[in-house]
Amino acid sequence: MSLEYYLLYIILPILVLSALLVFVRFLLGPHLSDRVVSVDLLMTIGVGIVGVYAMATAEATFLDIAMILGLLAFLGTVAFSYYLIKRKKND
Amino acid sequence: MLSVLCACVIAALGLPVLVPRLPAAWRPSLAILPLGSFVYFLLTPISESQLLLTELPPVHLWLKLDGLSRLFALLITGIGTLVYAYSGYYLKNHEGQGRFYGFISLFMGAMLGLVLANDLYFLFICWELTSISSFFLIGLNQQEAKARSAALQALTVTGLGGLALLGGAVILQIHTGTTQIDALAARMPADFSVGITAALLLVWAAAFTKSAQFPFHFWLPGAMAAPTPISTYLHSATMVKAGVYLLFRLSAAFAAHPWWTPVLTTVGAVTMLYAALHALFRHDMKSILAYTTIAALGILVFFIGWASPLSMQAALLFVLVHALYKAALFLITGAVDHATHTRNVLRLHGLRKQLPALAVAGGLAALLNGGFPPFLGFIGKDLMYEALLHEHAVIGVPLLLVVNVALLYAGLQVGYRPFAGSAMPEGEVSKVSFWLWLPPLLLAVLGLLFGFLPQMPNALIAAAHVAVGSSGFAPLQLWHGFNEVLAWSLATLLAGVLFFRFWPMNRERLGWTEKVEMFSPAALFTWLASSLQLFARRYTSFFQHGYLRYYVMTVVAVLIGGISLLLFDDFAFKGSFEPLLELTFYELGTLAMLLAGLVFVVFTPSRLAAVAGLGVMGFAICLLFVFYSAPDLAITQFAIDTLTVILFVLVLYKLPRYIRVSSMAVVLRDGVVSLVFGGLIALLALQVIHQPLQRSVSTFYAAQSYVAAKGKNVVNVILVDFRGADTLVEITVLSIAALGVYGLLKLRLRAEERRNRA
Amino acid sequence: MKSIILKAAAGFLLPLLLLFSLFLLLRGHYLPGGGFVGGLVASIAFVLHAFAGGMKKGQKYFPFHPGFLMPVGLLLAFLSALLPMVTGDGAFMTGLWYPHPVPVIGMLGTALFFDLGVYLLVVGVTLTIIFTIVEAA
Amino acid sequence: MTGFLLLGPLLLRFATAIALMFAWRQIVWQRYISLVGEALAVTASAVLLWQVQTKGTLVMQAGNWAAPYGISFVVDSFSAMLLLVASMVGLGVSLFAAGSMLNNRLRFGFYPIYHFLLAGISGAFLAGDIFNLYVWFEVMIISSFVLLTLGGERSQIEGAVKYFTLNFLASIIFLTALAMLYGLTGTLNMADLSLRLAQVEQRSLVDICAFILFVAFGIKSAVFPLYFWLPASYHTPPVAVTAIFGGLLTKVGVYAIIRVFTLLFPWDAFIEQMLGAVAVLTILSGGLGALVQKHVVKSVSWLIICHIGFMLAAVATHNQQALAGALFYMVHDMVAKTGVFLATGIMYRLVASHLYSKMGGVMQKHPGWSVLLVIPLFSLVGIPPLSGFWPKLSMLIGMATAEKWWFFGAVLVGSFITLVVVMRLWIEVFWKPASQEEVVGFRYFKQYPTAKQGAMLLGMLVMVGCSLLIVYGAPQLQSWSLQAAEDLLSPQVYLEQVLKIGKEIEP
Amino acid sequence: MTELLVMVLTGLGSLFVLLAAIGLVRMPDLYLRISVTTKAATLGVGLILAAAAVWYNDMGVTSRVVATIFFIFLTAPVGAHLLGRASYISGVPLWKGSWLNRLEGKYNPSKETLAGMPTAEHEPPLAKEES
Amino acid sequence: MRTALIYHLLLSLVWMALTGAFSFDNFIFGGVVCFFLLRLVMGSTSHRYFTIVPRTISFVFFFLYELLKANIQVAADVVTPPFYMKPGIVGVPLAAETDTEISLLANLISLTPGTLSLDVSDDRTTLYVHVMYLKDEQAFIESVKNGFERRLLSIMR
Amino acid sequence: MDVIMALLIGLLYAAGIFMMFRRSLVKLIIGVILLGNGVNLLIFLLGRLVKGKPPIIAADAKVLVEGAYADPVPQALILTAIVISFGLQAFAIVLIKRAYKVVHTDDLDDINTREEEE
Ligand code: NA
Ligand code: NA
Repeated sequence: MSLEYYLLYIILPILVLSALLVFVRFLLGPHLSDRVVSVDLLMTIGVGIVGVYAMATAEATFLDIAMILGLLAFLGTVAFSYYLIKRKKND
Repeated sequence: MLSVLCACVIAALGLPVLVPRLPAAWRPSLAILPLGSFVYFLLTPISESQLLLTELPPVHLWLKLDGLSRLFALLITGIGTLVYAYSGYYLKNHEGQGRFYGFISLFMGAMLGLVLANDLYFLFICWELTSISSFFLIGLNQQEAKARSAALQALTVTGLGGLALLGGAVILQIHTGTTQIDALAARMPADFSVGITAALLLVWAAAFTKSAQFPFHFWLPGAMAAPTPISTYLHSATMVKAGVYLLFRLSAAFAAHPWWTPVLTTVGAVTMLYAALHALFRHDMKSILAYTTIAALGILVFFIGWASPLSMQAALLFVLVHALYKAALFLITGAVDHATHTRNVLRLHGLRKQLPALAVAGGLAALLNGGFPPFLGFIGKDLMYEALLHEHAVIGVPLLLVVNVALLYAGLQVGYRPFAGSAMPEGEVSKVSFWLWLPPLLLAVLGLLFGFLPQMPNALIAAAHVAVGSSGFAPLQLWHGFNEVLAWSLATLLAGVLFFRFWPMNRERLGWTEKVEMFSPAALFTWLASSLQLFARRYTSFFQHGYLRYYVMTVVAVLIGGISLLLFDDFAFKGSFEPLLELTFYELGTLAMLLAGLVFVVFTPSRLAAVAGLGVMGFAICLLFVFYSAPDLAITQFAIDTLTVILFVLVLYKLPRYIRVSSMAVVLRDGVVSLVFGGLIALLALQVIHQPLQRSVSTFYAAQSYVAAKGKNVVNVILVDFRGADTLVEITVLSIAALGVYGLLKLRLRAEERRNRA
Repeated sequence: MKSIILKAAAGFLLPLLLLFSLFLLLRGHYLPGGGFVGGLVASIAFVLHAFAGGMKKGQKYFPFHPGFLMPVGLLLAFLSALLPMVTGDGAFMTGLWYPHPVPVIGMLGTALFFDLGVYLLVVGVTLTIIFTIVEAA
Repeated sequence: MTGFLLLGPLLLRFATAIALMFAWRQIVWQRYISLVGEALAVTASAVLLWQVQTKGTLVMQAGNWAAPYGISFVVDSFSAMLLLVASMVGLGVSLFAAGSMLNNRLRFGFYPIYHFLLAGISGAFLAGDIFNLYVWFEVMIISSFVLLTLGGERSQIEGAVKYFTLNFLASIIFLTALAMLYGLTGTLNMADLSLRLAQVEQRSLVDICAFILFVAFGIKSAVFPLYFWLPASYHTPPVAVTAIFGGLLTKVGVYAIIRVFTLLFPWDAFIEQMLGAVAVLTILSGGLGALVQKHVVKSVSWLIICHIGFMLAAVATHNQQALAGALFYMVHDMVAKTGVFLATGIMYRLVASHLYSKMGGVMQKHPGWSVLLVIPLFSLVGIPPLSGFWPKLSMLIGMATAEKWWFFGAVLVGSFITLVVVMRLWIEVFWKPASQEEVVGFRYFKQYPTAKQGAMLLGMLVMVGCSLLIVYGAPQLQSWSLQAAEDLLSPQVYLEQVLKIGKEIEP
Repeated sequence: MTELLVMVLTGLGSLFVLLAAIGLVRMPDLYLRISVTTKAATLGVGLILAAAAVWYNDMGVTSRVVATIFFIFLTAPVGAHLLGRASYISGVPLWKGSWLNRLEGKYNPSKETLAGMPTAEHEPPLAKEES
Repeated sequence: MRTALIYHLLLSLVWMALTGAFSFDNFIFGGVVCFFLLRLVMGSTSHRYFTIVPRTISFVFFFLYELLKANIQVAADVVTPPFYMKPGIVGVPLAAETDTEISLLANLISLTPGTLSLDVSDDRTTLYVHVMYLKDEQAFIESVKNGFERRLLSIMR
Repeated sequence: MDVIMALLIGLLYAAGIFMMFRRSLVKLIIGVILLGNGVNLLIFLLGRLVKGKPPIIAADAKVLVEGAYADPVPQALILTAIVISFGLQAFAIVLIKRAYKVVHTDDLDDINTREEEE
């Protein structure tokens, strides 16, 4: 079994499956926070997916996407937290 | 000729400034302008056409002075001279006197241009200018609502006619290949194609509106809201004759058309009868004169319609006669109004004591109008009967009799009745200046003089007769001998006088007309205008209803309609399902996530959850970009999505939650429309993707990116080099957006600024 | 937000992200990145800092209003597009290149300055938008 | 040198806008910068027009990349004429705004954005690449959007939401068509597209592209039934903004329609019927809308729609005479509409209302203004010999020659409605006695400082001057338009010029 | 050798990620979900990235990967903390099985302040650690 | 301290340059060599740098061990149907004082499965932690204080 | 893949339009964003999809290998389009804020003054 095959047909599906599971939580909610956790986790998994894809296609450039993905996912979480508190304050 | 026109234009521009600074006593001297022109036209021989300016095809400044032009030009300048002089005194305290002289000069110039033009488009230009200047003149007393609405009504009707004339001119040019009026007849196709007929109809529309033919006549009585000198000049002697002039002018080209005689005689007959009878029921002197003017115009159209040498001669002569007596009567009316502040014939009597000169003028004008021998009117009336008898117009002759009787009656009402009878109280009548009684007197005397010496106008009329393409001019003479014509003529006089004597005007008759007013064309016009308004309002608010979502839906519906029409015209499904097999689990998973995210965004009841859903979708799209070899896109998409989420978050926390939910039916309808639209886009995409691929541009980039542009990331090289101009614009968009955000959130107008929308 | 944990992390991240953004800017011509993404990362660094230290304080990192970066960036991009028209018979946006590679940066040319302009402008735009919204709140 | 010559109007606007951004809040300076910049742009455009008339179509390839690979900037007679007129209009409005615009709005970037808008417009006229055209359109949208909302009043927001939504939708539709065009041909250069589209086998796809592009441009040029955003928004911003919108924006849409349907797509019955039907309905809808308005600015806004229909009808006629009329009409309409909108601004400053019912007495109280304002108003109507008449005549002759009687009739009807609307305006505003006392707290024209009064007057004079200049130059304009129309109808010259210039690098 | 290491690392990593995903679905309240997911996923992704670092073994690539790992390990807990805190403040309830809540009543949401715990609340009082 | 670190990094780079292999493992290897070299050259084992580096490394491994252990524990609970959780929120009194110390501690606690630092009180005396398996409040507090906090502070101070 | 992608793009268009039919200003903007995503993907798809071959010239090469790379042009176009729509969206989002401040609602029908009124 070549590494490429292993990555593309075993690891990547597992990661995508995980992403889908996370997405189930996103759909279920029930709170906005649950969705935010899901999105955050989704992005983190995305980092993994992109990393694996970079290895499988031997394109190191994709790893940079992983980096930015990680960076920005965090910012999204910060923003939503900001929102939750602001909204509470506003009530 | 051009210098005359230029002088008029210069006067039009200069007089509004000059006149208010001119001592009132000097103002009648402005008549030097029309007087000089009058002399010019009197002395200038009939000329070949002069092509003066051709820089702007198809319009040529192309002038020609022939007999017809000269007849009209002399009327325009001659009566113009009197009106200028008269108005200098009549309007001396009017605040709009400067404007008056400006516009009336413009009007005179336009009218002269109109009668001198030998180019269809130049004629049209002058035509429009007469409409516009008359609009301003009718509205000279702009403080009065009546004047304003009359001006608008007049302009509406004549403007419509003007556009018809434009249309007709264009069609004529297309079909004859020329705009030269004197060449039209020669180029007219013998069989009168549909196009020519259309042009004829349009020309008629122009002529009928301008010359106040039934049912377009109603604006003319309204136009009497203008000060009397204006009514004199525009609505009796000159402007309204422009339509008649046009018919004269084009008769050479069109008279052979099978519709010419039936249409014109019918319209003319209806108009003259309708207006003449109407005149019997009026007691305002101006109103009476307005209706008789319409009737006279009807008579002219009627005779032009017959298109025989004799009828043309009669019509041409009547133009002159009518101008003389109608202008005189109008000026008298003005003078009477000026002296007594009323124009109601029921209240006026015995003015001959206080206004003897005017009384003389009135009497003479009434006789001239009635066609009593030896006035020129008598010759005119005889010629009419003669022409009709010559055509064996069995209905025409008695009809003309009725009309003539009514006109005689009306002339006596205005020219005789106010001066007859017991004198009015001394205080109610003020003296009138020499400037007010001399012009009408001059005109009436001229009518008498011409009657005695018909050879004076003879040359004028004969030349005009030639110009309209007729032959066999019969020299004018006062006495024709005892014949059938004389009998009809005398019958007319007798009937008219008896009628005047035994059926005097009284108040009750007024009521009769008001009862039928609702069926009049004026009422029809009002009804049409208001229906149009109503329709326009309904139509406009049907489309412009204010609901944004239906605007969007309209756009989408247009797209759906157009695309499906074209797509299914020659449709063959081009998508193949083969590539489905290559699909891997991770692609499918990503797509599934994108899809589910989409559904979630659409249906979630929470705004913030929708925003989070957008984040998920953006993420899935980003993954797709990764899988399909677009790293730059993936990064950018993701960065922008994050920023968008942040913006939403910063904005949304202040907003309340969604409240309203659309009904199921609405959701269903919207869903169906959107899905159809989306489906079409998908189909289109599949169709396009199965077309052969063209790659020369991207192949070039692939080869040159490093070699010539020194970069290895081809996308970025495109962005900063190959298509760098796009990027420069794109960042401009960003900075504008930022400036906009800054302004939108920081700028607060103060209350007084808010009131001052500036 | 009052969180010392975030504040500490943001203090740590700010230089890191700025460095990273410059890195993205410089290598954009060769690998994914470029002025636009670089600028976004830089502005995100400041935004993060602003989230942590209170939005009002976040702006103090700039001696001037970040909006000032917009005309500066635009001017830079504009001039580097214009330069070839001035110096030679080049058309608008023609790349002018210093003929020898420069260490670290690689080839030095107008395209780089163009990208730098984009970078500055994006920072200016993003921060102007976000700080304005926060101030108006 | 060609570069500076060709891009001059564009670069000057850009430079001006950047300079204005640096002069943020220096509103006195901003006024001068704007005026100088726009005056230079007028000069540059005039030189460009002169050069194009002597040398023929000019082309510049951005980055010196040969035609389908780089972005082409092209100027032919058509675009050169429009560039010049747009810059004259820009100068007039800039002057007017210097006097009329609230200082507060100037402080928040009116001028830079205004010049970006002008840059977008001139860019659109210059673009020889369809995607480049798209980005210029976006510059126009965003700057007009910002100008529309500057001040953030309720009515502005209301108008802006509709304006934004429908124009954004138009952009999406434009992009959809672009995606298809690229998918079918692999190129974006308009000249290259012209050649390659002719080779596409499945013709229905080309027609669909044409249709989708038409919808996109149709929204931007406010044709039936896509015009909703225009009457909903044009009366909301300050008058200088409305003036520049009304004068230029929709005309850029028409420009795009003309360019695309003469260059890109082979003329066929479908295109002709589509354009024609839309044109007639646009004239009628615009005219009917104008008839019922009780608000001066709204009436004129509806007239924009009506007159867009004129131009479209002339385009649909597809002969030289009519097309030349359309081009000439665009020139006239840019000047006249701007002039009329500025005139409504003056009227507002004189009588403190936009509603006919509350206006009046202008002629009695301000005869001088009446004389000045009558010129743009009557030019709009097309009363000969003012500017609107000449192009209309050319269009009518072209339509009659092609026997397009529907268009012919519609243009006449539209002209009639315009006449009625403008005359009613005249009567209500100028003749009718003033119906209200002076409004307390309102800033009447006379209350402005002399310098601002002068600026407004000068702006108005520039527009009136342009109007009269068109009359004076009508023969010249007519012959240019005929030439431009000929070039448009047989685009070989355009294709040759674009596809041959630049240093060719074979892949 | 490298290949085997990569396989093991990615295999382990993806399993942790899967666990995190399952945890996210199964856990009964938000705080538990955050607890479970943040770490598992972070560890998993860290392992995958480590595998990439090993696989490429190139200074440029590996240093970026290490930076990414470092970055994720820095941001994940901060994010978790922020979200947990914000959720608590905005009133996301604890699972019914939670038996202790020392945070109760300590927040003043309008001023966004949080009181500390006086030592008296602890039983027995804790001796301060030497350091 | 800082100079030592910089010097160490520089030396490692020089090592890479000398060997001519710019790979990551060579860098790590060079780092280890240089560490001992530095220690030898600087002559004193009492310099703090030489105590902190091994402590840090051991702390990292300690943490990774904790991470793995807890992860497996939680994982087992997650995948098996019944839950054995006893969650609760605990207030941990803080010895750490500076922002960096507190943040690091909080983050490390968060990173360990089963625990989540929710917030720090404004007076910085208490770290509120959500704990998944909270059998005994006191025992948990002790474990934090004796585990992470002690080791961390020994490096930081 | 092409077929599914095309369908998905169709759905994005549909969803965007559907959201624009709603009464909420926020939904309207979300619809606009969805449409923007849809059109970007459409450009991407019509430039043809290529898996795992970014248009980046390898460190040791001077040109892209013939045919073995994704078309860079659509990518550049999309980048430009994304950035432009971001600018517009950012402004639109702020417009929501301003609208709410002025009109106190997110309901488009409440923002409306019927055009024929006044
Ligand atoms: Na671009
Ligand atoms: Na870009």
